[in-house]
Formats: sequence, structure tokens, C-alpha cells
Amino acid sequence: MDIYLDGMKAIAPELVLTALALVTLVADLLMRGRNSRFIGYITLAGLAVVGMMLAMRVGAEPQTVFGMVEVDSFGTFFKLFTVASVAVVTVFVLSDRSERKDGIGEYYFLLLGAAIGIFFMVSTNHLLLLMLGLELLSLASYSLAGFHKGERKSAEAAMKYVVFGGLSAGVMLYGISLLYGLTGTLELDVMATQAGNAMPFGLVPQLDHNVIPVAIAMVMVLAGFAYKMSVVPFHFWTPDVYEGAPTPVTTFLAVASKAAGVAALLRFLGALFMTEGVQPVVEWYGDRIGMLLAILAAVTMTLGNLSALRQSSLKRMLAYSSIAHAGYILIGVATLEPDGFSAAMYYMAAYYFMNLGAFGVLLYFESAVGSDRIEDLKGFGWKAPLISITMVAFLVSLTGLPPTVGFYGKYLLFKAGIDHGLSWLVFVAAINSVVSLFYYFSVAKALFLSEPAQRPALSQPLFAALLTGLGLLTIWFGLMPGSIEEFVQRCLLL
Amino acid sequence: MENILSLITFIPLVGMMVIICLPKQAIGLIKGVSLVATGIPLVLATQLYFAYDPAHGADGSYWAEEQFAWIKMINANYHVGVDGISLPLVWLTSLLLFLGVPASFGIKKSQKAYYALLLLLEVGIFGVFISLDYFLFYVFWEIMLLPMYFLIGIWGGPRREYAAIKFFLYTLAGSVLMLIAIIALRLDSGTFSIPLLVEMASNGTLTGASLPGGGELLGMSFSTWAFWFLFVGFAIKIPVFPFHTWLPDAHVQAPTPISVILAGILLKLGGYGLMRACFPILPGAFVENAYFLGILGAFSIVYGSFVALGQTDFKRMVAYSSVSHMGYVLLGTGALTVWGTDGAAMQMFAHGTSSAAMFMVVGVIYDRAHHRDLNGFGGLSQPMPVYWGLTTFCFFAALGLPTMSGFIAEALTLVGAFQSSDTRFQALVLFSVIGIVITAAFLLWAIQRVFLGPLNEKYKDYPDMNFREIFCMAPLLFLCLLLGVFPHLILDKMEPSITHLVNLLQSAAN
Amino acid sequence: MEFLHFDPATDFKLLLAVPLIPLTGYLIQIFFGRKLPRKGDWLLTTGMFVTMMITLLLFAKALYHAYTGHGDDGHATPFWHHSSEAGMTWSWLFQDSEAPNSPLNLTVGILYDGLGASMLAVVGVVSFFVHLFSMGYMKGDHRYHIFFANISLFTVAMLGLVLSDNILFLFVFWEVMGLMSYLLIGHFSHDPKSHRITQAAAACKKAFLTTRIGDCCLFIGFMMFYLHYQTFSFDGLWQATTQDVMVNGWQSWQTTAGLFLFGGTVGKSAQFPLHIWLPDAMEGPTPVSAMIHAATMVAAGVFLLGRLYPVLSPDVLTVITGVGALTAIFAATIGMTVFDIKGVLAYSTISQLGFMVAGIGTGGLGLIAGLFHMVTHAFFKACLFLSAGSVIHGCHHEQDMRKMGGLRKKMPVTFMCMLVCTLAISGIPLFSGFYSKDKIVQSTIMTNELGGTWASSFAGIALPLAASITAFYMFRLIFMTFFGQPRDKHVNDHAHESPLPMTIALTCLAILGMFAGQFWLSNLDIMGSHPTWFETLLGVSHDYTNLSGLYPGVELQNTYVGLDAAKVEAVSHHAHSSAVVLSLSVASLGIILAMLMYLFKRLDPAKFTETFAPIYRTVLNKYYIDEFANKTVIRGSMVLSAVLKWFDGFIVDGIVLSVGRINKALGFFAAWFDKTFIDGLVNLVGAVSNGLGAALRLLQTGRIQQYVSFAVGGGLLTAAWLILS
Amino acid sequence: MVDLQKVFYSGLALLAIALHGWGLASAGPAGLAFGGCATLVLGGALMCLWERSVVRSAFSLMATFTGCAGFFILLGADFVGMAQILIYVGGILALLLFGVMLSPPDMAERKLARVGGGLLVMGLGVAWVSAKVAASVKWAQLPADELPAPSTKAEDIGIAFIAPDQYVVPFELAAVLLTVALVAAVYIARRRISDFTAEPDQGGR
Amino acid sequence: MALGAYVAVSAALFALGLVTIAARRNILYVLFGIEMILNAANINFVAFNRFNGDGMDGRMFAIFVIILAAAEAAVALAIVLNVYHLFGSTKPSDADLLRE
Repeated sequence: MDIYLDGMKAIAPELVLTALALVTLVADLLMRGRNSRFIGYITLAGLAVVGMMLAMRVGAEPQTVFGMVEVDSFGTFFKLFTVASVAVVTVFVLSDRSERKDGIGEYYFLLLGAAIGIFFMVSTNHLLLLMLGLELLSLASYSLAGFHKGERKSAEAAMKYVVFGGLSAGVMLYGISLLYGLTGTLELDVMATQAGNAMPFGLVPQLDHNVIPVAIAMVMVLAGFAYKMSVVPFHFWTPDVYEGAPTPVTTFLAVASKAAGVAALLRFLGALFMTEGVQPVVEWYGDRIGMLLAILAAVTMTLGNLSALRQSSLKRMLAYSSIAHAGYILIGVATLEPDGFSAAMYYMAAYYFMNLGAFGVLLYFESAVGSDRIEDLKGFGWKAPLISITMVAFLVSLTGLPPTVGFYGKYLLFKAGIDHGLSWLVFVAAINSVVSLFYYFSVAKALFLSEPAQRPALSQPLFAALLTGLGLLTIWFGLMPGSIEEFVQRCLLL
Repeated sequence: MENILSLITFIPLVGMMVIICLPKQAIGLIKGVSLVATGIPLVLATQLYFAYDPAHGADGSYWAEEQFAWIKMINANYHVGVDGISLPLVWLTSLLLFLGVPASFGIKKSQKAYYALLLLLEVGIFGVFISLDYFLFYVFWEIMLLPMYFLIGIWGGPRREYAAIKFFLYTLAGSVLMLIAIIALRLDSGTFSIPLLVEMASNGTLTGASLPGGGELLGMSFSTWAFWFLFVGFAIKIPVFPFHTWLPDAHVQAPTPISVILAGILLKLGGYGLMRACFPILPGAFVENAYFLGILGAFSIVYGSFVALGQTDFKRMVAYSSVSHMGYVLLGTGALTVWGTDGAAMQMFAHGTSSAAMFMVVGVIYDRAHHRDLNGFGGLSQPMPVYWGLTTFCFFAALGLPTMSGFIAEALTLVGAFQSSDTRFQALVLFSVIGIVITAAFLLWAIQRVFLGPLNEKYKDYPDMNFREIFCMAPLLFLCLLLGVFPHLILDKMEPSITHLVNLLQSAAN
Repeated sequence: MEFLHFDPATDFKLLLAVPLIPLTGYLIQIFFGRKLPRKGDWLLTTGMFVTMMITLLLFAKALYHAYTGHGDDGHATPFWHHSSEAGMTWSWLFQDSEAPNSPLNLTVGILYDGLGASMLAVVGVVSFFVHLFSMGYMKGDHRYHIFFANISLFTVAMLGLVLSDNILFLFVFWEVMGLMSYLLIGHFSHDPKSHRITQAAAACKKAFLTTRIGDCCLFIGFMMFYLHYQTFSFDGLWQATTQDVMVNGWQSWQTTAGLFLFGGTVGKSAQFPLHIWLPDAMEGPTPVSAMIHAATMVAAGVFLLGRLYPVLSPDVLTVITGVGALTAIFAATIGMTVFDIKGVLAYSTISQLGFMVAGIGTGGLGLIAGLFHMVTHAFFKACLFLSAGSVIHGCHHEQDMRKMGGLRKKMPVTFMCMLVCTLAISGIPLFSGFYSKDKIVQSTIMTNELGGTWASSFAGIALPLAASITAFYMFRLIFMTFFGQPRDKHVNDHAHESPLPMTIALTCLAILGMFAGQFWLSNLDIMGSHPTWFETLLGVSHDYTNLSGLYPGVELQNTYVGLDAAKVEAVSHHAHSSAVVLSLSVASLGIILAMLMYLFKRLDPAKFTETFAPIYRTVLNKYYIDEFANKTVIRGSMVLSAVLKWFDGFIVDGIVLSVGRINKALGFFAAWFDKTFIDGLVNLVGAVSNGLGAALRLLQTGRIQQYVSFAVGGGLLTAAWLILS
Repeated sequence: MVDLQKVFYSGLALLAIALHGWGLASAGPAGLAFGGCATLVLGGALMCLWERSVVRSAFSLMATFTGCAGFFILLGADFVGMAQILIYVGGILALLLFGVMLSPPDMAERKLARVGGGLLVMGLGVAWVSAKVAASVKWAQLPADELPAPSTKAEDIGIAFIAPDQYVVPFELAAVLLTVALVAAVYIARRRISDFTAEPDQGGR
Repeated sequence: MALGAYVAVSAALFALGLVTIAARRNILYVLFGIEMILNAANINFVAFNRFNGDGMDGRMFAIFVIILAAAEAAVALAIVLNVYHLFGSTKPSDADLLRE
């Protein structure tokens, strides 16, 4: 039985999270929706516990439990940020005045369920567990997107999400089955290194003889990740779903869910192409995949930025911007080198801060102004200066200007790109950041460059403090990025 | 004063914090804090200026250096210092920002935010001038944009939103290219330190060899594309034809004090950047393209002056005159002679004073008439004799009249360019001379249209300049004259550093 | 006479004081002038008097040296002093540069020689009298103190120019003078009561711009010399050039550079075709005209030629002669047709400047004569202008000669002074102008005999003709103004003699105009066959091949090269007699003609104008040069600027506007082309990205099944790329 | 006008014959079973695609599922086959039918051009890729003589579910997943008056 | 029967699933199509598992996929019902509030 106990100790955060999810559900049932905020506080407390458990695990020796769960710092990195973002989303839910009171237990339960999915998804080399985690995340996300079930937009968003997600999952599953058929295993590290015997097992012999089937399978699997990250051409759902979903859910989708996709992709590619002792042919194939990702990155960021240019809804604009950011992140991924990966992870961390912040401000505007149209924000900066200035900080960071964390992230990505022969992609990304300035600053323009608005600001101290905190962190980590980067470096030991 | 440069740079930041904490209504206090927060750097910078021993620059070393590790992971340091090239500009910055505060007293809209942003802007500008670490340089370079965007965008003229975003987009477009080049340089050399990079460049070890594929991009060799990326980044700021079109809009729409700072300092950042962080780091590519830069410079001189001649908007005219004047910077440095480069550096300072004063001139009349149509004035010398006198002084300073600093700068530049070992520069000088004449033409024509001739009855009762306006303008004009008569006050400080720079570049040419 | 020895230690300090006194005066005046009693005119005039006395003292020293000074070997040592003798030089650009003497640096000092001494004295004297005259003439002007300040600063610039020992510093003062002329010509442009308010405003701009074209040429010229010889100082340039020429002969770049240098003179000294500013400059107050446009500033161009003579190649000298002669004759013809009293004087100034320039162009004797004419002309032309000012003042600012007449009785002093100076300018013996102008004519004859060029041949005809015309129109002026019956009763009734300061100034200048040429009373050398004081001062008596008094230690390579000194002297004697005869006859011819036409009315000028109507009209319109310049240069610049403005706004700034247009034409995106995106990179980004954005919008249809199809299609493409690559 | 319905079903019959023939030809009588299952799978799918009525489509899908189960059993995975029948045919299909009942019949919804075009494109694509792939592909497979006999014991699967180094985590995770799905489905499908009256539809958030 | 035959059928089923999703105008057909794709994957898993002699990975995967399909069908159907209630239609093209 020790083996179970050790394993459970290793996956204690996941277990606590599961328990927490159930607690919220039961608590809601018991309270019959009377004191919905209380459940939020329970959630926050539980998340704090999970976060602390995770934090203590940073830097610990990596281990594999239950045959397929990799408990390592890489996973811990993403889990920590997932916990943090779920906590922030919880605060959003608590502050969202439009949030209905009943069903709040389900709300938190689904959020936490999605987090559980992410937890397993980011910490496994086994395609089955990866798939299950991804599906758990997806299912929870579908229902969260449609959580405002009385609203047409919300319902439509959920429908689109489920259709697109179901298809992507199916395709990915089919790709996995092909990979399984080609290599004879579901474990990525085995797949990458197993070779030598006369039988066509593992990736190496297949790459020697059967490049085309491998390519088909590879593209199908990558499509699954691309859909989660909303990379072109699997991004179509993103703007519609982001717009239709409740804003806290959008935040979750844009931040945690996308990060999970990135994490899974990094692990997938890392295990396949970057583990010790891979054969040259695998490395060669990794370069091809890298090139593919680079092209997708270029297309993604360009498309995201250009589409964002013409949005009148702040929420939809942020949706497109998150597509563009997926493109930026892919620069680091496409290098298929540790420093590229660490750059991508750093950017992911930066992305947490600035997007959580930006969506939070969006939520604030929605409740204060009653609309997410940019032109309705005109002059609002003079009414709510603190929040608006914070928003400018997020926008600056999203554009990638110093002294913010977004700049440093972009710097690392560019550096990795240039260092590994992707200068052209970096050039494209640079031009794209210029384009992005235009639409990001259309928000700043609306906020400050117009005459003061008539609407009074809302006062939400907790929320404002949270956002300001995020804003300060955005700037602080831009000035002193060393700590996060060190953290990233420590966590990258796959 | 161990940390004098840091003090100069960050005292305005402290001022900004204080202002943010003050209540919105305490306008007097806010103005006072702004004056103090800009005044202290001015005093410190003056002290630094006189304490500076120019011989220091002869071997390319820096004065008042401070250095400590900042981001260890990427080996970016907080490394600051000044030499003969940057010190005068630091001082000019502190002066113009200090004068910018009283010049802003006329602004009545959201004053708290205004002064806070003004101080933040000062931090950014100082930072760029003193940074010796490329990463730090870039960070400050970008920090500057943000307050500028809001200062133009909030307090500007009718088309301010357009002008602000245009300014921002142009500069950002340049600076992202710069960023790529900086990263490539860092990857190739392993350091962000500008002095180290310069040293490596002069040893010929900065060739992009350690980059994948030898650092080629779009079919260009590493040093070529890195040079052009950096150059475009700086040239947009200067601004050089054809990257100049943001400038008239930004100038025209910005409020007077911001135009003053924009013309007086921000344009200098481009020229300074080229001298500090582009040419010496990629001397080979610079030498290859020096003649082309000279052409750009000369063309800007003539082109800017002709376009200015055609303007009817007073401020637009002054803005285009900046295009013309800043062309000398490129022409002078491109010539690769000590005099030419001296002239270019001096021109940055001289133009910093004269163009700032010119924008103040425009501001004075705009405050009264609320329009800037050159053809709408006339005979203003009668109600406003002091204004007329100062304007004439200022315009003659701008058109490079001897005994004014502009003359020294232009003469040095042209003689320097004429001496260039590349004899094609002689033709450029001859061409640029057209610009001198046309500059005189549009300035005098402006004087004629605004001040001379029959008095337009509408303007009969305009008050002459008040003390505040004179206070803001007089120091600049005095500087023009002082440096025109005693140019050694500034040339002595600059010359060793510049000789060192030119020697570096020339050794690359051979 | 010990005090007349030149003592470098003290005298250079005195020389330094010469510009500094008026400069101090200027500074006091500009800041406090309005509050001083009498608006500070006395202060500046006194200062100017002191300055004049110093210049005269120093001039006396120079003259004393010239007449008595001999070296140990008995030969005359040239009067040539540089302030470095007294250790007085200043580093200008750099002071603690590592190598203060490196070509990078510019060391400034005072050069004081015969030419400088005479010019300094001229400036000092004329300037003082102009100050004095202005006290009366400008009384009541509402910018009286500013006027005095400006004219004082102008004097500073001119004095500084004369004292400069290097071309760059000369250029500095040269430009400052341009500025001051701008301010002084435009003096009335802000006088609300003046009817010349508009013209003055245009005239000052025109003057500055036109001369600035010349200035730029000058700048290029000395830059070319600097490029080759690494020096700006005059003696450095002389030495370097002559030595270079001795070894390599004249090179084409020297000719080019010389022509550029001459461009400076053309602008400043109003030579064809840049003379157009000078007649317009008469919009300034009359003392200014006297000072700037007669005596000093326009002389600066001639002075420059004197300073730079050794570096001018023979080809340049030919051009100089040609241009000078052309200007002389051409301006003279216009002078015949002008009715504005100041206008006549303005064209006569241009014409006389042409004489000087042409004289210098012929070299040797001509150089001396040209410079000498510059000195004499300064006095009598200043007097003429001031007299004209007195007339205008007396007639209440009436300038049209047709409305004057018979003023002889009303303004006797003015009349006498003006008559003396008219005789001088017409070249009548006993009056200064004769001695200098005669020598210019002599020089042209001499040069032609010694093997002249096309230019000297042209000058040989043009100059006497111009002299004749000069006499004609100057007497026309006298007769129309002072003789005959008053044509306009109103003007005549109110005419009166000018106040005392003005008449004193007039009288003194007239006396100088009489005697400045030759002290003929002392030796009865009425025909000027002996060396004049000026020649003695420059150390040139009869041997014109040796100009070492002017350029010590320099072997001129452009004057009488390879000619025997004795032969030159012989030819000069011969030429002298011809010149005297010629001058006298042409002058009398002109005067007689004027008498016949305007005094005795035997000939009707109207008949001439009718007979030669087309020519007359052309001349009356100043040969349409202004119109030509207006149509070509100015209009051209304006058109170019308009084109470039358009170019800037629509092409450079809107490269993508066109992209936008094309796209619009394609109908690809119509609605989004909104006003915000009008130009520039914003356009580029805006248009292109909007176009793409619009295209992308087509994909985002909101229909999930289409999304799925697109995604599948995209996936297939991706797979295809991966397979095929 | 040809009766399309008849053409389709004739084609289907032809496909059935072809599949059976293929099975018979390549594996003898055992191949017939394969042929039958393949017919069910593909025929059901084609019918599902073809039929105008959602109900008929849903029922034809049952054939596909059953055919799959047959495949599983043929491949020696009895347990999976049974699970397929139980969960898919019994559960999922019932669920789908439940949905079908709720939606109105829309006979005009099928566009022949789209269906035919889609089939054509996909068919050609699959044929092309299969041709390319089939020629060269080597799946990870052991030679027939080395293949172990398939384990048909359900016990093995039960052990695999809870063995510490096998599938215990996915098993538990699947439980969580089902809970989440259940909660989500119940929440969204549950109707309360308040859900539709409390807030008028004002756009998404 | 050889492995290739199973894979061929699975590929065909996969393709039919895609066509079903794209070609039919009813949301339920999308769900049908997804189920077909999942079944195609399952056929692959079991078939490969049978022929590579490598334990029971494939079969286990197939079981989990069946569970997954059930869960997904439940959630999807709930969402479809919701859409039907709000839009009165099961055609995805009728729900296009969110676009561009």
C-alpha cells in the first residue's frame, strides 16, 4: 500500500483540489444558494492551501508516480499559475455584480474541475492522461462558457466551443491513435528514444521510412494543442467564445486554459524532441516541426493583430490579442531549444499578469459602464484614474514596451528566436507589436484623450486593490525580471 | 556626489511620486514641486558640467560612472556615465525641462497629471543620455514614449489623438527594429555594455559570426542589417527624410512646452543615439554607408527648408525647419571628420536652444491669437516690440547668423563635410548651401508677415510678452549668443570625446 | 614725433578698444536707451567720437610710418602689424584642446596694415558723422534709441571686419553686418506712420536674402581654400597660395574657389546680378543709406577683394574686371532715368562700386586705385547721401526730384556740400574722386597695353563711358534739385535748411570729399602725377609690380607676372597722361550735356526719351532684372516649395494613401476607410492591415460549421506543408 | 429524375458486397465477419450522413456503433466490445435520440450538393492518402507468429484500472470527468423559471 | 484479417465523420460526426493493440474514450438543448450573434 501512499503524497495538491471542488459543490447544496460569497471564500482558502503545497514543491526532485504522472517543477510552474489565475478569477466572480447567485457552487466546481484537468494535463508524458486532462478541462470550459444559460450569447458561445472542441479533441484522438499505431507506445519519452530492434517501434524507424504517416499523425495531435492555444487555423472559436462567455470565464479561458495548452505542447515537444539521447533523425524532424510552428506563429500573430485592429468591443479585441500572443509564445516554442522554452514560459508568466489584469479591468468597466465597447469608455480615465492607469500599464505590457513584464518576455522570445535562426520570425513579430500598439492604445486613447465622462466610477476596494497589485507586479517584474526568470529556469528541468 | 547621475535622473521621479500624492486642487504646490524637481537636476547638471574634465573622453572613457548588476540572467547592468557627447545634452535636458515648467503655467487642464507626466518624461530622457548599457538605454528610450503620447494626446490641439498615435507608432516602429538589432548584438557579443561593444567592434570581433547562419537576415549580412535597423530607429527620431512625417503633426498638435521639449531634446536623442550606440558599434557598415547618410542629411536640409518655405502654419514651418536643421547632424557625422562630427554635436545643442526658443515664440502668439496662420498676422512689432525683438533674435539664431551658436555648428559641419576624405561630400555641401539660403528666406518672410507691414487692427491691443514668457525664452537666447561668441565653452568639453569617436570610425574606414 | 611711432603693446589695445567702445554703447543703449536722457543719442555719438579719434590717431601713425619709416637698409618697411606681435591672439573654437595650433583650432588676432588703417579711419569718421547727422535727421522717430543702437552695432561689425586677421572672422562680422543692414533697412517697416511701411519690410528681407546668396558663395570659397591650405588667416592664405602657384601654377580649383569668393563681393558690393537689393534698400532712413549703402558695408566687398587679392587667379581677375565694368556702365545708364533723389545716388553707388571692382580686377595699379576709390568714394558718397537726406528732411520727406528745384537759396550749406561732392564723383581735378577714378581708368589702359584680356578691353571702353554718364546724371540731380524754378510750390515753401548737427556733418564730409584724394594744396599736383598718400601708405609709389607693402613677403602670382618693373612704370606714365585727358574730356562732356538739358534747357530730355523709347523704357525699368529674378529665382523657389510641400503631404506622408486608393478602387474595402487614417505609416498600417483585417473578417462568419471547415482546410494545408517540405 | 434514394441504397448494397468480398478474399470465411462489421460501420455512417430525417440518421448510427463493437470482438477485445454496446448503443445513442426528439424535423436541411461534394472531396482525399500511405507504411506490429494471444479476461482490465503503475490515475480522473460532466449537464439542462425571466437578454458577458 | 483493413475502415469512418460535421445543417449531425471520429479512433486503438502485442494500452485507451464520449455527449446535448430553447432552432447557422 506504500506505493499508493507515496503516490498520493506526490499528487496531494491535485487531491486537495479535487476535494475542494467537491466541498464547494456540497457547500452550495447545503446553503441552497443563500450565502454565495462564502463559497467564494472557501474556494480562495482552498486554493491558497493548494498554492502553498505547490510552492513547497518547487525545485524538488522530479518523480514519476502511478506510472504516468510526472511530478516535476515544470508542471509545478504551470500549476502554480493555474492556481493563481483561478484564485483571481474567483475574485472576479466575487466582484462581478452581474453574476447570478444560484448555481454559484457549480460555477466554482466547474472552475476547479477545469483546474484539475489542467493539473494532470501539464504533468504527464502519457498521451492517455494528457487526453483525459485536456478533455476534463474542455468539458468544464464548455459548460462554463455557457454558464449564463439564459443568455443567447453565452449559449451560442458554449455551442461553438463544444462543436469546435469536440472536433479538435476527436482529431487529436485520432492522431494519437495513429501515433500509437506507428510507434507502438503511448508514452512520449519511450516513443522518442525506443529504437534499435528490427521492428518498427518508436519514432526513429518510422521517421526513417514513413515520414508521411508520421506527419499526418503529428499534425492531428498538434491541432489539438493549437486549438487549446488558439493558434491559426484552429483559432476560429476564440473570439466568439471569448465574447459570449461570462467575463471571468473568458479570463480563465484566455489565461489558464491557454497556458495549459502551451504547457502540454511544451511537454509534448520537449519529450519527443529534446530528451537526452534522441537520434539525429528525430532532431531533424524536430526542426521541421519547429519550422512548421514558426510559420504558424507568424500567421497567428499577424492574423490576431490585424483582426484586433478593427474591433469595437474591448472584450473581442482582447480575444484577438490573445490569439496574437499565442503567436508570440510560439516563437519560443518553435526554437525547440531550452532557452526558447524558458522564454515561452516566461512570456506565459508575463501573460498571466497582464491578461488577468486587462480582463479584470474589462470586468470593472463592464460593471461601471454597462458595456464593453471601447467608445463607451471615452474619458472614463478621468473618473476612475487608478484603474485606468493600471489598465494603461497592462496595455503597455501587452504591447511589449518597457518597463513592463511584457517587454522582458518579448525580449526573451526575440532573443531566443534570433539565437536559433528565426530572425525573420522575430522581424515579423516586431512589426506586429507595432501594429498592436494601435489597437491597444485605442483603449488608452478612449480612456484619457477624450473629455471626462459623465458616468461616476464604481468603488470596489478589493477588486481595485487586486488590479492595482497586478499592475504593480506587471511593472515591477518588468524592472526586476530576474526573479521570475530564475524561477522559470529552475522549473524548466523537465 | 558619487551618484550624481542617478540623482539627476531620479529626482524628477521622486517629484512625480510627490505630485501623485498631492491633492488635485493644490495646483500651486504641484507647480512648486515640479519646479524644484526640475531645478535640482539643473543645478546638479550644471555642477557636473563644470566639473567634467574633457581629457577624460580622449580615450573613450566615461565620467561619473555608476555600475551595478541589474538583471543578472541576461547580464544587463545599471551602467551609467557621461562623456563629452552626452554631458552637454544632459545639461540641455535639465535646462529645457526646467524652463518647460513655467512655460506650462498657462495650461489649465488636469494639471496634476500634466506635471507628473512631464517629470516622468524627464526621467526617460535623462536615462537615455546617461545609459551605457544597451538594455537600460532601450528601456529608457521606450519609457519616454509613454508620457509623450499622453502629453500630446491629452493637452494637444484639435488633431491631437492622431498626432499622438502617429508619433508613437513611428517611434515604436523604429525602436522594435532597434530592439532586434540590440538582441542580435547581445547574442553575438554576450554583453549589453556599450563601451564593451565599441571595443569589440574596433577589434573586429563583432561580426555576427556566433549567430546562426552568420547572422544573415533577408539576404543582408549581419552588420548591414543591424546597422540599418539601428539607424532607422534613430533616424525616425532625428527625423531624417523620409521618416519625418510624424514630426510636423506631433509638433503642431503638441502644447507649446511639449513642442519645446520635443524639438529641443527628443530630436537630439536620435542624433545622440547614432553617435553613441550605432556608428561606433557597427563602424564597418557605417563607413560603407556614410555617403548615403550624407545624402540623406543634405537632402533633409534642403528639403526641410523648402517645405518650410511653403507652410502657412507658423508652427508647421518651425517644425519643418527642424527637419532641415537636424539634417546637419547626419551630414556632419557622415563626413567622418572631427570638425564635421563636432559640428553635428554642436548642432544638436544649438538647435536644442534655438528651436526650443522658436516654439516658445509660436506659443506666445498662439496664446493670444489662438491661430497660427502666418498670413493672418501683420504689424505685430507695434503692439509687441519686445516680442518682435526676441523673435528676430531667435530667428537669426536659427538661420545660423555668426555670433550665434547655430553658425558655429553649421560652419563646423559644412567645413568638416567639405574636408571629408570622401570628396563626394563636397558636392553635398554645395547642395546644402541652398538650404541655408532658403532657411533665411522662410524665416525672414515669416518675420515680415507676422511683425512688419501694416498692423492688423484685430491685434492692436495685444499685450507684450510677460515676465514668465521672457523668463522662459531669455536663457535659451542667451545661450545661443554665448555659445556663438565663446564656442569653446562647449566645444572644449566635447572635442576629446568626439576625436576619439572619429578616430574609432576612421580606423574602421581604413 | 615720438608718439607717432607704432607701439604694438599699447596700440593693439587701442585697436581692440575701437570696436569695443561702440559695442559697449550698443549694450547700454539696447537695454537702457529708452530711459536715458535724449534716448541716449549723445552717449553713442560721444563714444563714436572717441572711436573716431582713436582711429585717426592710429591712421596718423600709419601715415607717419609710411612717410618716414625706413628700415636699416634704407628701404621702406611696409606698415604691417599683427596682434601676435603683442601676444594678443585668441583661441576661438577650442581653448584647451590638446593642440591649440592644430588646424582644428582657430586663432584670432588683429591685422593692422595700411589698408586696414585707412579703412578703419574711413569707417570711424563716416560713422561718427552719420551719428551726428542722425541726431538731427531722426529726431522724433518712435524707435529713435533702437536706431542708434543698431547703427552703433553696425559700426562694430564693420570695424571688426576691418580688423580681422582671418577670413572666418571677417565672415562673422560680414554676416552680422548683413543682419544689421536688415534691421536698419527695415527700420521704417514698423513705423505705423510711415508710408513706406510695406516696401521697407520687403526691402530688408530682399537685402538680407540677396546678400546671403553671396555670403554662401563666399563661405564655399574660403572653405575650398581651407580644405587645401588648412588655414583661415589672410597671410597664411597668401603665402600658401603663392607658394603653391609658384610650384604648380594656377589650378582650376583655385579659379573656382576664387569665383566663389568673388560671389561674396558680388552680393555685398551689389555687383551685377545681385545688385538688385541696393536700390530697394533706399527704403531705409537716409543716414543708413549713407552709412551702409555708400560708405561702409558695400565697401566691405571691395575690402574683401583687397584682402584676398593674392589668392585670386588671373582668370578670376578677368571675370572681376568684366563684372565690375558691366556693373559700372549698366548702373550708370539706369541712374540717368531715375527721379528719386536717393535712387540716383543708389545707382551711382552701384556704378562706382563697379569702378572699384573693375579696377581691382585689372590688378597692380588698379588694385591700389580701386581700394583708393573705395576710400574717397566713402567720403563723398556719404556726404552726397547726407545732403540728399538734408534735402529730403528739408522738403518733408519728399524724394521725387521732379517736385524740387531752386532749393539753392533755401539750403545753401547743403547745396555747397552737395556740389563739392558731385564734382568729386564726376572726377574733376582738385576733388578727391578725380585722383582715384583717374587711376582706375589709367590702370585699364595700362593693362590693355601690357596685353589685356577681353574684360580689360571692355572696361577700357565701359569705364570712361560710365564716368561720362556719371557726370551727366549727377549734374542732372544738382540742376533739377537746386537750380531752376521750384516745380512744386508747396514743397518749396516749406523747405528749410537743416539743423546744425546735420550741417556740421555735411560740411566736414564735404571737406574730406575735397581733400581726401590728394593734398594738392601742399604740392600743387593737381593732375595727380605724384603718388597719392594712399599709395605711399601702401608702400607703392611707382613700382606697381611690388605690392609688398600690402602683402609683405608675398610674391604675387597674378599681377604683371614676368614683366619688367621699369617697363611697367614706363607704360604707367604713358597711361597716366592718356587717362587724365580721357577722364577730363568725358567728365566735361557729361557735365555739358547735363547743363544743356537741365540748366539751360537747350535740349529737351523728353525728345531723347521719345526717340529711344524702347531703350528708355528698358532702362527705366532697370533692365527688368527684378522682374526676371522674381519670375525665375523667387517664383521658382516658391513653386518648388509648393511642390515639395505637396510631395511631403501626399507622397511621403501618404505612400499608402495610394494603396488605400487602389484598394478602394478595387472595392475590396470601402466602409472602413475612415477619416482617422489619412496619411503616413498610420496609413500604411491602417490601409494594409485594415484590408487584411477585412479579409479576415470574411472568415469569422459566426457560423461554427464554416469555422470547422476552415480549420480542417487549414489543418490539411499544414499537413501538406509538413509532408511536402 | 432518378430516384436518388434508390441509387444510394443500391450503392450501399454494392459496398456491402464489395466489403464482404474483400473480407472473403483476404482472410477466408473469417473475413466475412470482418466484411459484415465493416458494412455496418461504413454503411451506418453513410446512411447517417445521407438520411434526411434526424431520427433515421440517429438509428443508422446505431449500426455504426454495433459494427465497431463487432470489430472489437473480432480483435479479441471482448470487454471493450461489450462496453461499446452498453455505453454507446445503450447510453450515448439513447441520449442522442433524446435530443433528436426535442428538435423539430427539418426535411429540407440536407443539401445534396454539400453532402455529395463533401463525400467526393473526402473520399478522394482519403483514397489518395491511403494509397500513398498503404504502399509504404509499416505499423508497429509484430509478425503474426510472434503475436501473443489476446487476453480476453475482464479481470485483467479490472486489475489494470487499479494497479498502482497502470491506470489508476486515469481511472480516477475519469470519475472526476464524469462528475464534472454530470454536474455541468444537469446545471445547463435544468430549467428554472428564474433562469429565463430574471435577466432579459442583453448581450453576452 | 490484416491490420491494414481495420485502419482503412477507420480512416473511412473518420472521413465520414468530418463530412457529416461539415455537410449537414443540424447541430445534432455535428455530434454524430464527432462520435464517428471517436469510434474511428477507437477502432484504431484496438486494432493496433491487437497487432503490436504490447499489453493492453490501446484497449484501455478505447475504454476511456468511450467514457469520454459519453461525458461529452451529455454536456454537448445539454448545451444544444439550451441553444434550442434560446434560439428555437438546432441549426448552428441560426446562432450567429457572435461574429466578425
